[in-house]
Order: sequence, then C-alpha cells, then structure tokens
Amino acid sequence: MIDAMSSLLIVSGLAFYLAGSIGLLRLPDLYSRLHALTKADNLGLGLLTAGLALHAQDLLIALKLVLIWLAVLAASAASAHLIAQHARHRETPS
Amino acid sequence: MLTAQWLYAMTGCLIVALGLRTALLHAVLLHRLIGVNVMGAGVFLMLIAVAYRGPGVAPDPVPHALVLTGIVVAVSATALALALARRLTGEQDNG
Amino acid sequence: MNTTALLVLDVLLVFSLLSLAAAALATRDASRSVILFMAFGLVLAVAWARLLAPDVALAEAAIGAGLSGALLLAAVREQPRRALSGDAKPVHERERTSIDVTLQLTVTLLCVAVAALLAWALAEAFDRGPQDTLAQAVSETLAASGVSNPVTAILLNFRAYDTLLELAVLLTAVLGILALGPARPGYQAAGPVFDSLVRWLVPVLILTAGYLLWVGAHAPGGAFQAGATLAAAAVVLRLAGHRTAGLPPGRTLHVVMAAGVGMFLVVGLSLLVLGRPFLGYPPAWAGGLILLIESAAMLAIAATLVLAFLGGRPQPAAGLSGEKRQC
Amino acid sequence: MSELLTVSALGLMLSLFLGLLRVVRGPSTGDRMLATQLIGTAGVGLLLLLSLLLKQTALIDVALILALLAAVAAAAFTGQQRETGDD
Repeated sequence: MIDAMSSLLIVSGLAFYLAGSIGLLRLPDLYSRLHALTKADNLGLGLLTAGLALHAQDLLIALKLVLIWLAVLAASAASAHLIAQHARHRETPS
Repeated sequence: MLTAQWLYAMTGCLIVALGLRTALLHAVLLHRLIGVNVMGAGVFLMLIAVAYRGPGVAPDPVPHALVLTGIVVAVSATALALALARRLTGEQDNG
Repeated sequence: MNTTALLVLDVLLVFSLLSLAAAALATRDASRSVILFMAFGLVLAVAWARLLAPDVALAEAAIGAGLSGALLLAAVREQPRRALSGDAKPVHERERTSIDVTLQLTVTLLCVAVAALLAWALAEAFDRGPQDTLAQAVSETLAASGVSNPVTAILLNFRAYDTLLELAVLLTAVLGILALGPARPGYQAAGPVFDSLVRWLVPVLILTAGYLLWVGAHAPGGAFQAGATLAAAAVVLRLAGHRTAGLPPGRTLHVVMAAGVGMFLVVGLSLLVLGRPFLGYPPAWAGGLILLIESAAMLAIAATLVLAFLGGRPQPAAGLSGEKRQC
Repeated sequence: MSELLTVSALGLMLSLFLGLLRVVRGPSTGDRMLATQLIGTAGVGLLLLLSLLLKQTALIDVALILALLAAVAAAAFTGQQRETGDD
C-alpha cells in the first residue's frame, strides 16, 4: 500500500518535471516560461519528496526532505520574482 | 576495466583540452580564467574516475581528498587573479 | 540500479558536461559564459554524486555551483564592459583577437596532444587494474584516526601537513587580495522580496554550516564544505546591502583569517612539547583535536572566500546606505 | 520499486537535459538563469533518487546544499544595484 502510494507520487512528480521542461523549451517568451516553470518543477519536487519520504528509514531523513522542498519552494518564489524584475529592467537580450 | 571509469576519465581529458585551449588563446582575461577553471574540473574528473571502483564498492578516498583540496584552492586562485585583473585595469585607466 | 540504466545516465551526464564546457568557453559574452559555467558546476555536482564521491559533491554544490559563479558575476558586473567582455576592447587587445591562424592551429594541436597523452596514461593505468595500497592503508588505520569518514581522516590526520600548507596557500591568496586594494563598491539596501529571502536563507545557511562541520567526523562533510556554506551566508548579506558582509572589523578579521593555520600550529607545537611528533595526535584525543582544528579552519576558509567575493579590503561605513561599522 | 526509481532518475536526467538546451540557447540572460534554476531543481530531485538507488544517505545533504546555493546564485545573478559605480 505504501509502495503503491509512493510510486504514484514519484511518477506524478516526474510528470510535472517533464511538463515544466517542455514548457521551458516550447513557450514563446520569458514571462510565460517563468509562469509555467516555477509552478511545475516545485510541484514536481514536492510530489517526489513526498514519495521518497514514505521510504525514509528515520524521521531525520523525512524532515530533511521536507526542509529541502521548503528551501526550493521559497528560493524559487523569490528568484522568479527577481528574474522577472531583472528582465523588466533591461528588456534587452544579451 | 569499468566502462564508467573509462567514460568519465576520457571526458576529463577532453575537458582539459577545451579549457587549456581557451586559457592559452582567448584574448579576454575573464574567459581565460573560466578556461583555467574548466581545465581544473577536467583534472578532477580524471582523479575521481581513477578512484571509482564500481557500483556498491567503496571508492579510494585519497583522490577524493585531493580533489576537495583542489576545488578550494582553485576558487581562491581565481579570486586572486580577479583582484589582480581589477588592479591592472584600474592602473591602465588612471595612467 | 541496473547497469544499462546507469550507462544511459552516464552518457547523458558526460554529454551534458562536454556541451556545457564547450558552450561556456565558446561564447563571447562574459555574463553568459559565467551562467553556463555555473550550470556546468551544477551538473558536475551530480556527476560526483554518481561516482560515489559525496564529499566532493558537497564542495562542488557549494563552490562550483554557487560561490565561484557569484564571484565571477560580481567581477563581470563591476568592470566597465570593455575591460572584461569582448564587446569593445582597447586596440592592443583587438589586435590580439586576430592572432594569426597558424598560432591558433598550433595551440589547438598542442591541446589535442595533451589530451591524447593524458588519455594514454589513464588507459595504461586502467590496464594495470586498481592500485589499492593507499586505500588499504587508510582503511586499516582509520579506527585510530579519531574520525570514521576516511576523507576527513586523510585531510586532518594522515595528511595533516598538506592541509596545513593548503590553509597557508589560502592565507597567501587572501593577503594578496587585501594588498591589491579596497573592496568593490557595496550594494543598495535590499527590496522587500530580496529581504524576505535573506531573512530565512542566512540563518539556514549558518545552521547548515554548523551541521556539516559536525557531521564531517563520521559522514561526508567537514571544514571545507562548512566554510563554503558559511561564506555563502555572508555573500547573501553583502548582496542585501551589508557592506562588510558580516565580517568582523579590523584586528578580529585578521585573527579569523589566520585561525586555520594558527590552530594547526598551536595543536602541532603543543604535541611536540608533550613529546609526540608534530601533528601526531594521540588516538584518544584525535577526534577532539580534529574538531578543534576544523572549527578554526572553517572560519578561516569562510573569511577567505568572503574576502574573495568582496575583492579587496572591506570598506565599512562610507556614509551612503548599508550598515555602519567602525573599523 | 527499484525499477520505478531507476526510470524516474532517467526521466529527471532528461528533464535536466532539456533545461540545458534552454541555457545554451537563451536568448536573454533571464532565460538562461531561469533554466539554471530548473537544472538546479532537477539536480536536487536526481540527487534524492540517487541517494536511494546508490544507497548513499549523504546525497540528501548534497541535495540540501544544492537547493540553498541555487538561491544564493539567483540572488547573485539578479543582484542589487551598486551603491556607487556605473553598472
């Protein structure tokens, strides 16, 4: 039962990752890429860590997994904002 | 011989050549520095590949210690080179 | 993990490394080149993990994928465009770009020859099979080293002289940086989004540094990785407008810079006085002494890397913004 | 279970690889940095899977450092304005 849950979580996490990457390649401009990607890969990592946490041997590892996800979540929210700001400032490809 | 060992070691050789070429030929200092750093990464790849003993087998820790030292020295040397470059362009601007 | 899947992963990793290295070196724009180099560092960290070198992967994740990129970006940002990027170079540099084709060809051939020589030497070494004499010596004496992580045992016990001299090299580099001039100009105080990032990122980085230092005795980690993580916290502070990046003022900074070499010498000389070889720890004390040296080394490495990021002598309180500190 | 993890690891590597194409192609610096963030997140996921597959618990710590330093790198890239100087 736990195995099935975990597999489901990991596979759906992977699907979000791949969707994000394809979006990064196919979407027409930076802003839509930012919009799509920051949601997709964070959700992907969240599902993946949840799936792996079910396998964790001890609580410390499960806690570390949660911490990693929170760190990525907070970091990417901030960096998406900063990248958008940066792009608006310059608005020139380099 | 392990395929993985061979694969990563040969990649290391190629990366050394790429980095060395830029370090010698590029006109711009920053690119030369990145070239030297890439070359260092190639050397590290060769060392870690030599240490590898296959999946599930503990690798040789001695090259690992060498590479660890190398990474820290490389970043300090890069910083010193950047400081030198900065002073150099400053002097040129002033005189 | 089965062999075929591992091989596919290896091929993809190797191909990524080669194409990122080539792209980083081929591009003419400086900041583009630095970003590609940072991505190269990220993939390299995964490669070290794949090759069962977690100690190296930790250092690469902290330095290769983070700090050296930040350092190079700061340099690119500061220099007027013509100095570091290829856009509009002074005349003598422009002449050097068009070095004659013969020279380019010769150097390229030379590099190919170097690669071929290295490949030949490695192939010879692989043919003879692994030489495990050193690795065996390490695993046999590990129990008496005071730590159970072999890499830490090598760096701080078996080859402690090398690490002492390495810290001396770092000290020399940082003295050079300090001697060359004042730090780059600081940054404006951070906006709200950046500020909220700083608020959680800095404490988490400091805590992680402490964790890595402590865990290094029995698992991957140690002074180098902890020092780099601590330095990352200071870099974030500096980007948020703290001019001195949390470095202590004046004399204290000099003490911290020399702490690694100093603690090594104090421990080594004390052991000499007690009638033991220089840095030949008594097994019962080895663990404690190593932790003591590593703590000092962590601070020294962090100070070195932060000063490297600053690019010169810290300049506290010039009256604009940022925090005011007396030197 | 192990097969699933293996396939997922390869899938993440593919995702990372697609991100690389965007880093190399650009066109803007923002695009490259965004793609580097994706490589970072995919790298974190890949390290977590590898920690299970290769039985190396320490790779979880590597993933943590990678996640934290990706934030530092993004901060360094977008930077703040210099106090003085001509950026």
